[in-house]
This record gives sequence, structure tokens and C-alpha cells, in this order.
Amino acid sequence: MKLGFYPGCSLEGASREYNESVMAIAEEMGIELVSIPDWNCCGATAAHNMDKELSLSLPARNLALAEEAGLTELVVPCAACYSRFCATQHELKHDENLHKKINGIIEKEYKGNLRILNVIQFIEEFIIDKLEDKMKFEINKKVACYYGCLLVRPNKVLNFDRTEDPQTMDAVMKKLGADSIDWAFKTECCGAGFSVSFTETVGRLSGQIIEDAVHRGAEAMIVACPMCHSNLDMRRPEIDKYNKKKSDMPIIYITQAIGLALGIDRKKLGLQRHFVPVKLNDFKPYTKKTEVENPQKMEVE
Amino acid sequence: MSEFEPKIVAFVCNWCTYAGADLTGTSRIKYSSNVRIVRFPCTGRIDYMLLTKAFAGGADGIIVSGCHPNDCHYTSGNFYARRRWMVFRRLCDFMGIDTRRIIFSWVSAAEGAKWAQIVNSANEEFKKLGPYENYHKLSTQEIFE
Amino acid sequence: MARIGVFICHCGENISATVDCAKVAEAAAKFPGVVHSIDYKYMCSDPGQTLVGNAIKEHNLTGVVVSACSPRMHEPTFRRACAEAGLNPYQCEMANLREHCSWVHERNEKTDDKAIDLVRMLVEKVKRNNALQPIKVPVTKTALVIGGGVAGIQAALDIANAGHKVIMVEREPSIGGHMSQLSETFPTLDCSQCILTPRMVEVAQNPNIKLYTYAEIESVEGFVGNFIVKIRKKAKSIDESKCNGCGLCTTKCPNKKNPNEFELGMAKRPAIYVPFPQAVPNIPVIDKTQCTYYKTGKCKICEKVCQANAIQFDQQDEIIEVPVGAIAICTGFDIKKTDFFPEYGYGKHKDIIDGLQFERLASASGPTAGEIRRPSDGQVPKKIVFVACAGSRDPAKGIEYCSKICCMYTAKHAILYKHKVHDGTAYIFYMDIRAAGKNYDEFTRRAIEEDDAKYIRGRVSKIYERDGKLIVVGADTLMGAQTVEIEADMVVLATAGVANQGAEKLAQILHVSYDQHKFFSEAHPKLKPVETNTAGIYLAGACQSPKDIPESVAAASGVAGKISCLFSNSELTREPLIAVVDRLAPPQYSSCTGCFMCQSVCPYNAIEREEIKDRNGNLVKQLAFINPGLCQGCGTCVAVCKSKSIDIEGYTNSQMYSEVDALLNF
Amino acid sequence: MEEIKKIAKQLLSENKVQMVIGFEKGTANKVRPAFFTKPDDVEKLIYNEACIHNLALYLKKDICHHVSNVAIVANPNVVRSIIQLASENQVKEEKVTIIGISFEGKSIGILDFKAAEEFAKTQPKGLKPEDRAFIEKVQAMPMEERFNYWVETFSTCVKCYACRASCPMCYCGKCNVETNNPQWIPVASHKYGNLEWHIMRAMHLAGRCINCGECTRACPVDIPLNMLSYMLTDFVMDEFHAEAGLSATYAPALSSYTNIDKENFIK
Repeated sequence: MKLGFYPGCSLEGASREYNESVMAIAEEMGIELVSIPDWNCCGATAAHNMDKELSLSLPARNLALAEEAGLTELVVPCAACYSRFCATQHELKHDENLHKKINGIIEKEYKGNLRILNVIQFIEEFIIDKLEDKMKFEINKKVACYYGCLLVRPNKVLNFDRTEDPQTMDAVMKKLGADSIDWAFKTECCGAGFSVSFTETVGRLSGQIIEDAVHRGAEAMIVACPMCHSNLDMRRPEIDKYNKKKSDMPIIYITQAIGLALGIDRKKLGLQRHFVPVKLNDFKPYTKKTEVENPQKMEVE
Repeated sequence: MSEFEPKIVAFVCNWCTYAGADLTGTSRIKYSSNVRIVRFPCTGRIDYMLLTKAFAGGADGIIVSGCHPNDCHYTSGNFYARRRWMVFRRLCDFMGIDTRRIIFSWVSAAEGAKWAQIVNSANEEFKKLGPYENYHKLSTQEIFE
Repeated sequence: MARIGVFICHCGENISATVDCAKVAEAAAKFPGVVHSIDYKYMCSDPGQTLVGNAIKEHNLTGVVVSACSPRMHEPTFRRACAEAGLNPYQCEMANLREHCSWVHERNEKTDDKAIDLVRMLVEKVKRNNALQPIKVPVTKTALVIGGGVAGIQAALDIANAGHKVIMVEREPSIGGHMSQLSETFPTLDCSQCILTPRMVEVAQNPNIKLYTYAEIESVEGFVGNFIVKIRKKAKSIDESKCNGCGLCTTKCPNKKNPNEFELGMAKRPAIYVPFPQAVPNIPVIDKTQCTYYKTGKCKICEKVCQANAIQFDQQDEIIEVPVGAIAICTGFDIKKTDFFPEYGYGKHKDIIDGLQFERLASASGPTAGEIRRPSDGQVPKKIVFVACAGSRDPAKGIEYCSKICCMYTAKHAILYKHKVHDGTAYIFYMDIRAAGKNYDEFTRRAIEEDDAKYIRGRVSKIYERDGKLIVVGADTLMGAQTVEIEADMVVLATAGVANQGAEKLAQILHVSYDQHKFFSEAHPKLKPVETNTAGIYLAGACQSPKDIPESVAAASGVAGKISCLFSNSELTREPLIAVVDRLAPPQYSSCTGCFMCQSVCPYNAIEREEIKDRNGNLVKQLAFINPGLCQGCGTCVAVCKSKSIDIEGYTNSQMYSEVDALLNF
Repeated sequence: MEEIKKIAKQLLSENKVQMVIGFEKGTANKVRPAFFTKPDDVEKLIYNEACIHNLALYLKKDICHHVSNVAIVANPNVVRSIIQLASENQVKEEKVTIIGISFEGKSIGILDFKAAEEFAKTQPKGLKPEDRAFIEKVQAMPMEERFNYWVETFSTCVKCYACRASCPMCYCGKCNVETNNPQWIPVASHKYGNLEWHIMRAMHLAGRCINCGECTRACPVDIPLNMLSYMLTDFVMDEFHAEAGLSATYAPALSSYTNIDKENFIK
């Protein structure tokens, strides 16, 4: 199977392990992810604060390129890229004049028929059903699923999961045999906007998130966004300073968690690249249940 | 020759604009005497054929006025009227009937001053436009010229 | 031949100072059809009216134009004068020479011309007036009250005490409504049950009131004074005539673990139950969805213990048809449940409750016998947070309006809490304190000053649970919008008041309008607050918008007054200024072609489909028929009728046409 | 054509309908509407590019009065007319069988109302480029000239009422022009009477006209009077998003309203 793929800058740089783990599980499942040829920046950080047309044109060009390449689904693992792509699709769908104008700027015909999938939607649609056959281990750990802001907001644009207390990642982790805890900071701000400029603020905001998860006994935190990851992982010294105690809870991508369950080599999943060492091991070997459980579907708002 | 005085016919609803014009009277606010008010139960009752009839009869201008939206005594007559006027205006415009000479307004029972102001500004406007002869002439023409 | 009399009034100097009345009278005398034209100082005075009356007799007038003040002022006066002199009152019209002429123009020739024009216009109109008879509609002097809450109870008692029959229909097994669930009432803190229960008993005992509980409205036909209502009496599985209310069945029922609706799920009840001890009527019902017998075919313990033999498992729903003359809608409201709030955990935290649940906790007859104990573990909460405007005034949640009662009941809750938990602290997050009402502001001041409620002006963004506490995160906007975090033991949301479930369906059955929030719409927001657009159907209480008890009761008494007025005559007299569809001889029957565009524009549902059938009963034609009982005379149908088959009395096509004609072509 | 014949024949022979309205050969090279009541007569039925007349008209005529079930050969214009008539309570689904035909003349079988609505929605509608050009041309004239243009155009009208007689939407038993108390519209075919007749007709068709163009085709003096109702149809669609002839439960634009109708012209 072939799906479109937009890596974006993070997945080629600071969050290489995210890219590696996405690719690793896709390969395991026999899915080919095809990068958009000649892709460009999604405009997430600066453009949408500065220039509306630019902020729409950048994603629109990528989307148009994907359409030209004959793709119908586009997997966008980075939550920021995903947010920009969906926002662009939404805006252009609801404003014909703007749509025409942007098409003029990018000198391409963007039609707007592409389905944009975030990494969880990708997993739900193409991976989760095949897990049972390929799983080698159960992730028998207490985990806290952290969604952050961009994956679920704004609901009317993304139409994905519920804004407060989302559940989709928890459902995936439960499938992997994990005990995903009910906690209070699932969608709280991690401080990504100040990642470089005000690390103290990051320490405070991310600190509260780490503290609550640790307090409730989480052994690992599961994320699906490179920005969340880098804050919660790389800024751990600032976080520990704010919390006035050391924490060694690792932050892993949901794709890495799946990779671990599938028994993929840890290096292939890039687990060695994290600042907070991923010590998780002693997973319970998985045996396929004969009785098919009726997976309860979460009501999504 | 004295100044041109336009003939103005006003079609108004009983509950808002007619009562508003009553208030203009009780407040003793003066306005042009060129206007003649015809009273209807509701703007929803006002037939567009009466408007063409007024032009045919030689009116130089028409005022149509009723309750503000959501204030209609009968809850929705003015909403139907509003649509009818939109379509009628479009048709008049297309047929070259002077839509500047039909003034639509909402005047509530409390807007005595607004009524005076509507009439006076309409009067000025119609004075500027001069007598409306096109339509009137048609109706008075000999049948077989 | 028309013989019209014209009477020009000077109105003292009000008209004559600006308009040359003698000149107008002289001009009017020359109009075709005018046989008598005079001017007089005060037409509305006794001698003035006598002048009109005498002229009618002397000149055998067929129509009268009184040219004086606004018809909105004196039309009834002169129509009465004409009627006394033997002329049909609808043959009298007024030309408005005062408000529309003398008061607004200067004295000059142009003003005189206008006055003459106005008189000519009305003379032409009155020539075409039809002699009309007031419409008389018989009235069935029985009122239907839908809903047995405090509004319905008040309305029913007031109407019954005025000597009229009342039929009350209540959906639940007992009357009492939301008020019966309340603990104490603001601003006096008197016990809700204590003031309501006697009224409920009065309803049951009043010989003029017939009560149907556990019943719903199936259909409503007809019009003011003459409705036919079908009531579905749901099967209680109890023979009400035999049951003596001993309650043995409820105590012996083995199936006791069903959520108690009256206690909002905070207690259990048996499958055969009376909703609450003071219920009226005190007759149990069997909940068929829970009853072991209905589910498995075995049990019947209640039947065995009932000494009155009142249990009837095979009882069926019953449809009762009753004629009524007026209908009072008193169906009340509902509140949003805690699961409506994502930011407060979608209702997953047991200790976040709504205001009505708190009422039950505070009530001496409630599940905790009046002690404030939190639902999760029965502990007494030492820190309690009240969140006002939960959902209300929040366009993002689709509820833009203020729910009105929450400010007051939240203050009451804080006071009750403090009275019961002396060492506890109550925090209240609020947007504004809206305490407009008699002794209301004093009451909220009392909560703050005497009972030490901590009011924080700001909203709560999030509530989460941690180590058995609820962490309430909010902002204090009076302290520079800084974040406030309170570790509370319990949280009470003053959730928005919303329309009762089923309101929309009922509105459709009754053909009354409702707003976007499914609250019933009044006919006029200021001047007809208890009427609906459908004549004979009235509104009281919170089915119209959130209302507190005094307001609901006042509205209910208002409705009772309206209905008593309606019932004060055996016939209803209405102005005959209504629309009619023309009738022609067969085979046309009417120029109406039955396109029914009039039907869709009629705001009163007054237009019906009349079927013309031949001798063999075959349908020949469908025509519009305007129900004279319902038509209010707006005339919108007249203007949309393409074939001009509808005309409206008082403003007929020929009258309006000739008015315009008279102004311009003479 | 054979397919249409087959359907028509079958309907008649199975007595599902008592009459089929279609076309037969007329004099010279013309076609004319025909009313088949016997299966054998159907042999005479033809359908070709000359068959453009809006047959829906006959559903409201006397000929259909005593027939309980009628089948009608219906091109998209006829289909839309029938749906519009149904929305105005003028035809009943159980009494009309629609034999659908595309604009290209291809039979698409019997349509129930639901299928007819679906079919109508897929057909080309709205203004044709030449109509739009005409409307724009008139609109571009100065007001005085526009008025005179219409007065002169209508001056040739002889009030034969062929436009009315050919229009399926003009089904009133007594037309407003025949109302004489008051005499809303002068009956004489002078300029004034003609102008008011056409104003009234355009207003009556606003939001109801399905743009079949029958009125102009029927006009013996070639008045482009369909342009008035076309223009209003276009306006109604723009302003109220209402389009006639697409739904049997359609509320005509002028007997419905929304709270947000434009009122920038109201003071």
C-alpha cells in the first residue's frame, strides 16, 4: 500500500527518531510512505503570525504537489504541520475567492480533495487492526498519553477526537497492553512557543505536566508531536529545577511504543537518541487472544 | 411658476408606521404636506399592483413603511413583504421603472421623529428628481394614437 | 346608491387652527355620493355624536366619514355612535385630520388640499365598506393545563376557583414539578415542600379539577374556544380506583436497585414506586423497563401483597378525548447535566454535581436526610466550589442567554451549606451577580457578609481530580486575572436552564412557535407575555424562558386571568376584519386554485384545506378555507394570492384600490 | 423513441394509466401534442428534436380532468414543471406517471417523484449564456431607455394570452387580469395595459418559473417576455437560494422568508 507522507523539518532534524519509528512500523506493516516531491516548509512557526496569505500558500503548495503526485491520503506525523495543513484546507474550502487567490500565488491548482491524516489517524486506519497478528510484546507499563494542543484544537477545523480529555491515543496504548492512566494534563500547554527563548517558562509549564504524570505513577509518557517531545525530553533539567526533584520518566513517541510492541530493534526506533534514557524493558511476551474482545469505540465529540 | 411639489403616496401598516405618524402629530413635529397616508393592516397586505397603480395615477414618489423586523404585530408579515419588495424592486429596475421613487422604511410606533425625517428627505429627493411622467403618461395616453 | 355623510371636526382649535374646516366640509359636499357634509367644534362630544346619529336618521346615510383625530383613538367611539343610530358600525370610517394633517403642517392652502384629499380617500373607501357582523364563536368553558409544576398548579387552581372546569395533564406519576425537588427557596429560605404540598393537595381535592398524571398530549385540533384534545394516559399497571396508597407493594418489591429519578440518581427506588412521599396522587406506577415480571414473566409479588387488588399487569395506554376552550402550557424547564461540560470532565467525576442535585442533598427528605455529603464517599465536604453560569451566557456552548435563577440559588446554596457545615468554606465563581428582584440583592449580600461565601469574579477553565480532591482552576478577574486554584471536596455547577425535553414536539402538536432554544414564544415580548400566537393558547412559567418561582406563579395567575376573561362569556366576540376566500357557483366553487401559498405565509395557521366533494364523495377540488376563529386579519395571504381569491374585510382590494384612485385620479 | 413507445404501450395495456400525453406528427414537418388512450394508437407517438413543448401544461387542462391516471412524456423541463406543480398542490404523485427523457432525447424510464427530483437536480439549469447576455444588455441601458425599450417591445402585444395559455404555472382558474372589481389591469392591449400585464405576470412567476421558455415560443409577436421571469429566477436564486422545480416540498421564495434577507434598501 502506498500513502503520501510529509516529513516537515522536525522529522528531518531534531526529531529524527520520530521519522525513524514511523518508517519502521510502516515497513513492518508493509506500507510504503511516499514523501511529497519537492516539499517545502509548512509555515508553522513564523508564517501564520506574520502573513496570512503566506501561511496558507506554504501548505497549499505542498498539498497541491501531493495532489499532482496522485496521492489521496497524506500522513503528516508532526502535529504542527498537521494543524497548518488542516487549517489551510479548511480556510480554502470555505472561501472561494481566497482559494482562487492562493492558487494564483502558488501557481498550482490545489483542488482540496486530499485526506490529511495525523499519526494517530494513520495508526487507527492502517495499523491497529494488524497489530494483533504482529505484536510480540505487551507494553505492560503505566503510561500517560499526552496530546498537547495542536492535535485536537480547534475541533471545528480538525474534527478529531474531543478537545478536552481526548481518548484516541489511550485506546491505541490499551491495545498495546499498556495501562493508560486518567490524568489531568493531557492537553495542557507544554510551552513549545518558548522552547528556545524562555526556557524557564517551558520548565514551569512542562514541569506541571511531568509532575502530574509522575505523581499518578506513570512510567512513561506517550506523545505524538515533535515539539512536545523536545520540550518534555530535552528541557528536563529546567523541568526538574522547577519541580525541585529529579524525574527519569522517559518520553516516547506513540510510534516508538508500537515499534517496541512489534519487537523492532530499539536502535531502528531511534530510542537511543533521547535525552532522558528509555529504560523501559521486561515487556511481557504477547500471545494472541483466542477470544476476540469487542473493542469499545470511544464516543468522539 | 411656483416650486414643484411632488405628490407622495405612503403605504403604511396600522401598527407601527401609522401609529408612528400619529406620534409625529402628538409631538407636533412638522413635515411636508405633500404626503398622503394610506393605512393597511400590515405591510404583508400591501400589494405591489397598488404601487404601480399609484405611479399610473401620477404619484411622483411612494413611501412604503412598516414595523421593524421582529416587531410585526402579526409576527412575520413584514418579512414576507421585505422579500416581495426585493423582487419587485429588481423587476422595476430591470424594466426601467424609477426605483429611486419608491422609498422603503421601517418606522416603529415610537419613531415619530423618524417618520417626519423620512417624509422630508423623501420630499427633497422627489423634488430633485422632478415630476415622474413616464408611467403616468402611459396610462393617460389615447388608446389608439 | 351610496349616501355618505361627512363630519369635519375642529377638535377645539387643534384642527381648525391649521385646516379651514368649513372649506373642507364645503368641498366634501361636492364629492359624488356625499349627501351631507358639516363641520363642528367637537365631534366626539355628546352633542357631536348626536349630530352624527341624527344625520344618519335624517339623511338615511349608508356610510359615515368622521374627519377628526386618529382612528386609533376614536374609531370605536364613532362606530358605536353609528350603531346606536341604526347604521352598521363597519360603515363608519375616520379621516385623520389631526395627527396626520393639522398637527404636522403649517396653515396654508396646501394643508387644506391635503385635508380634502384625505376626506375624499375615506369617502371612496366607505362607499365600498361591507356591513359586517361581529364574529361569534362558542366557548367550551373548560381549560386544559399542560404540566403540573408550580405554574400549572397555580393556573389550575386560579381557573378552578373562578368557577371553571380544568383538566390537568402531567407527564410524571406525580404533580409538583421541579419545585417539589427543591430544599429551601430564595430569598426567604422557607421550605419548598412546606409551601408547595398543600397546593398539590388542593389540586387533587378541587372538584373543578380533573387530574391526569402519567399522561401526555397526543393531539390538539380546533381553535380558540373549541379545541379537541386527545390525551394519552400511559398505563400505570395500577387500577387507580382501587389503590388506597398503602405503599405495601413498594416496600415488598424485591427489585429495589433502580436509579431514583426524583433524587437525580443519588438514591435507588423499587420497580413499583411512588416518586416521593408527598406525591399527588399517592398512587404507585410500575416501571415496565425495570420490573422483573415484565422482563422475565415471573415475580408478581406486588400483586400478591396488594389487598385492594389494584395491580393490573395487562393495563393498556388509554386515549381520552376532551373538548376544551383554552390551553395553558406550563411544561417547565430542565437543566443541563454535568456531562455537558468537557472542561469539567464530561461528568466523569462523581463529586461534580449540578444545582438540582445539591437541592436534593440539602433537602431534609433527600438521600442524605439533609446532610451535605458528597456522592463519591459520603464525606462532608469542607471546601465546596460553586460555579455560576455553567453553560449560560456562553455562545461557544450555544447558550447565549442568562439562565436567570442561578445567581440566586447559588447564593442560597452557599448559605445552606454554611448553615449545615459550619467549618466549611464555600467559593463561588461568577460572571456578574444578577440579583434583581424584591429582597434578592439583600439575599446575596447576606451570603457574602453573614455566611462568608467567597465570591470570585471569574470563570473556571478546568476541574480535575487529584488524590481525592477536585482541583478547580479558574481566574480571578478582579485580581488582575490571576489564576486561582482551589482544592475542593465537591463542586456544584449552576448549569444552564434549558427547554424541557419534548417541548419541540409539544409545540408542533399545538402549532405554537418556539425560539431557537426550543423555549415557547410569547405573542409579544412586552404586551402579550403570556399569550402565544395561537388564540386561546397561553404560556406560564419556565417553558417560556428560565423563570424563578414568583415569576412563574405570577405568569400562571396572569394566564388564569386571561382564560377566565375568555370564559366570562358563552360566546367569543371578535372583530370581523378577517380574510375570506371567495365562493362561486359550481363548477368553479371558488376562484381559488388550491396552491396553498397562503397557507405557508399565515402566521396563525388559520388557513385550512377544504375539500369540495361531489355527490358520490369524489374529491372535486381543494380550496383554501380561512378559519374565522383563528384569523387575526393581517392580510398577508391577500397579497400572496395570485388569483386574488382572498380578500380581507376592512381592507378589501376594492377599498384599497379606490383609496389610491381617489388620491390621484379625480 | 421505441423505448418510449414500449413503455407507453405497456402502461396503457396494463391499464396503469388511461392516457399518455406525448407527441405525434403534425402538419408539414411539425409535431403536435397528442393524447393516446388506446395501446394501438401509441404507434403514432413520436419523439424528436422538434418535440420541445412543455407538455406539463396539459395536466392542468380539461382533457386530464376526468382521467384518473396520466402518463406524460417528460423532458427535463416537463419534469421540473411537474415537480413545481406538485409543490403547489396541483398534481398528485399517484395520478401522474413520468416517462423521463433527457434533453438529448434518450429515454430514462419511468420516474417516481423522488427519482424525478434527483433527475431534475442533475440537469443543466440557470441562465443560458445568451439569456444572460440579453439581460446584461438591457441592464446596461440608461433607465429611461430601458423603460422605453420595454414599453415599445410590449406595445406589439395583442393580449392574446398565448403566453399564459402555454405556461404550466399559469393554472389559475380566474386570472388576475380578468378580475374587474377592482380592474387591476386594463384589458385593452394599449401600452399601459400591456406593461402592467407583463409586470404582474413576471411577479407571479418570480421563484416559480422553471425557465422552459414556452411563453416566448408561443408569442405570436416574438416578445422576449421570458426574460423578465428568467431574470427574476436568477435573482431569487442569488438572494434566497431558492430554485423552483427541484423539490415537491419546495416553499416558493415569495411565500417564505429568512431573518437575514437583505434590507440594505430599507431606511
